[in-house]
Amino acid sequence: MGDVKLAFVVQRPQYKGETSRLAITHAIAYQTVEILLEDGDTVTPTLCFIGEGVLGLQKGQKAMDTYGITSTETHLKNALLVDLDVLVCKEDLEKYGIPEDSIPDAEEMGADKTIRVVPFSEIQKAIEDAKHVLFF
Amino acid sequence: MGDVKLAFVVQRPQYKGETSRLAITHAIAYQTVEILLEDGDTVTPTLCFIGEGVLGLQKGQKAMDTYGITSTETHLKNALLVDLDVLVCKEDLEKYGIPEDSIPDAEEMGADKTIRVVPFSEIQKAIEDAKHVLFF
Amino acid sequence: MKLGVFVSDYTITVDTLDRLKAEKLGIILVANGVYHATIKENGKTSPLLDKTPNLYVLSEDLQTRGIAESDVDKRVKVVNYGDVVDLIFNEYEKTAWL
Amino acid sequence: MKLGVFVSDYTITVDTLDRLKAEKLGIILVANGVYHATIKENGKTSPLLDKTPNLYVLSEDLQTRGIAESDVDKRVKVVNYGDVVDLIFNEYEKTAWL
Amino acid sequence: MATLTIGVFPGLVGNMAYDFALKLAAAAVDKGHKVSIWFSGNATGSVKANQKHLKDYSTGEKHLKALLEKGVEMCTCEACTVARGIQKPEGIEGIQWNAMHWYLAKIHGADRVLHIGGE
Amino acid sequence: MATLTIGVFPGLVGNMAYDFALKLAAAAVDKGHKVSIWFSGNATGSVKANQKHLKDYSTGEKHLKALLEKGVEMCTCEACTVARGIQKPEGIEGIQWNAMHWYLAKIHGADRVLHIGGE
Repeated sequence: MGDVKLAFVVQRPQYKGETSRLAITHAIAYQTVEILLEDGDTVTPTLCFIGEGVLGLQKGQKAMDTYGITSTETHLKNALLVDLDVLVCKEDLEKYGIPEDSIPDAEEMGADKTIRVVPFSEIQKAIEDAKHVLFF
Repeated sequence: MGDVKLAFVVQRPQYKGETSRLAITHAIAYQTVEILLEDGDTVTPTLCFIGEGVLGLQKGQKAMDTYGITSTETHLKNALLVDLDVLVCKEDLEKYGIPEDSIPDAEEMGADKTIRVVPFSEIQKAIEDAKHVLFF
Repeated sequence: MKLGVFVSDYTITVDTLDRLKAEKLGIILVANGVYHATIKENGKTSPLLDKTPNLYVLSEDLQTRGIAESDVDKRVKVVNYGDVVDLIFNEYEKTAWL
Repeated sequence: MKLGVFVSDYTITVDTLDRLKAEKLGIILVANGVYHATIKENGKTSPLLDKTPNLYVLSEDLQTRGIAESDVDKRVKVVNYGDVVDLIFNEYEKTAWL
Repeated sequence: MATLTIGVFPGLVGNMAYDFALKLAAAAVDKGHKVSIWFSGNATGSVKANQKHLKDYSTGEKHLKALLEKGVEMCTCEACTVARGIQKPEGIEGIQWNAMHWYLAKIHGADRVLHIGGE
Repeated sequence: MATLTIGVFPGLVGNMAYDFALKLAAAAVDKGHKVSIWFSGNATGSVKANQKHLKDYSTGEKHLKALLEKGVEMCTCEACTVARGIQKPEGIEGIQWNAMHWYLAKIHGADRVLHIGGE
């Protein structure tokens, strides 16, 4: 079947329930899925944040200090380190007044990818291009 | 300490999570609390439904047939049988177009109490009169 | 794309449905989403019913709540679990649970 | 009555806060409720901040999200868990978690 | 015959979206389709064996066992499950335990996916 | 010294309202107050012993044990707990199991009540 493209769309904020975080960790799992697939088969998720899903992505999170849990910031960096495409909706950042430069990157850890702030139309396209879409 | 009045306020619809149902079963538990209290001490909850909390109270529920669970209708009847005061917000029933006569009673089971459809002001008063208020 | 969207709440906290475009959009009302098919809030039917002609409501979830099929808006087709399976496989390519 | 209300979400799905009357109303912003103190949605501060002069936001929940205290609206007092305990016992008679 | 993969994140008892998922799975199997279910988040609590079937609570175990008998493949997110204190020997027999990539692998082979998020 | 009763319905791991409740309880005890906690709904899953403390998940057991040591009284709704397949011998030692009236009795004696609903 070759590659199967997926769109993971996070539409609820981080740090309430765990689902929005599980979106990131499930996407990262694409890296090890080959052990369960036939040779040549792959899964390629694109991780998209829209609506209130853009809340809780900012730099400087102290979740480990305050609640003893891995921060979403750390999970996002891990996503970049495994070369995931991560898209954040530009219109929604603007709506909530969140500056683009407050979004973390993983450059210091050697990641080639960065989180891309894109218009919603590009996220719509990722959803259209995907064989399946998963809303978190 | 004598009697302690409580207001249980259900503001979310039945049949999503279980909290709105647990509001009813926790209120019903007032009937047996005396075994844990000093003689003469009592707890008197008033069970109030407001906002979307008025959804899921209608007669004729088939929850046992469809999902194998006790219906909210049955729980409400049990509440009336143990003489709980049950108030439903009149303005909210009107807002959602739910007729007052669709609200169940437990007359056929011998209950003296009926569910009372009251203006919000009366629910506000129950909240004010209570020592503690629990929002479900 | 042909997208079948499941709506399971009456108050929807995400605006995804307002933004997503699909050549064919289906809305399947389940759980407390069934109230969109039956309630006229302040005398008005749910705006969700104007979004597409492809509207479905799950009969088991109406019955659970004591709601008669006669209370369902005429635009909405009453379906059961088996019908939902057919919708997923035959009418839509992708699904969304909002 | 003196009522301390905890708001733990940004999108509030209940209208209870609009209807309840209290002689003294406090709003304590915790969890994702902290965004009411920090976000200007479409340039406007949260309408919640106009409801009462007694506004508090939990510092631990700001830090968790990487939000600086300098981003908090000037009307809102930053408090920690210990302060919340004092608010519950000393400033309000009843609490509500919406 | 086609294949459906369902991902369930909301918890049994605590959320009726879970009940929906199980009923949908049963209906799909009855129509001859192949179904797999991934449990993550709160839904992983439902793989605990010996659930008491009280009438006031959504019941899980007997439905899960019935689905297993019908050939539905089920797997729980191991990390989510052990974080809740449930170890594999305490789980319902026949439900698999695996990492999150199990879900992605099932999705790879699926004709349709229904992902039910939320708590 | 005053008494605070906290009712917690959202589940550990699955909802940070639970984490809030535990931290608030600890802060109240540190200020010399007497605290009791009632677990119901999804929160009852948290009384299961042997929770694995993974960094990606809110941890419960060690916090509950610390609160028990500080004298916080805790009780789980028995029906909600057994419906989730957790039996008393599998629970964290020191947490009580009782019917819903336990909560009402604690509320009767409390100066303040914080009831955290939701799933």
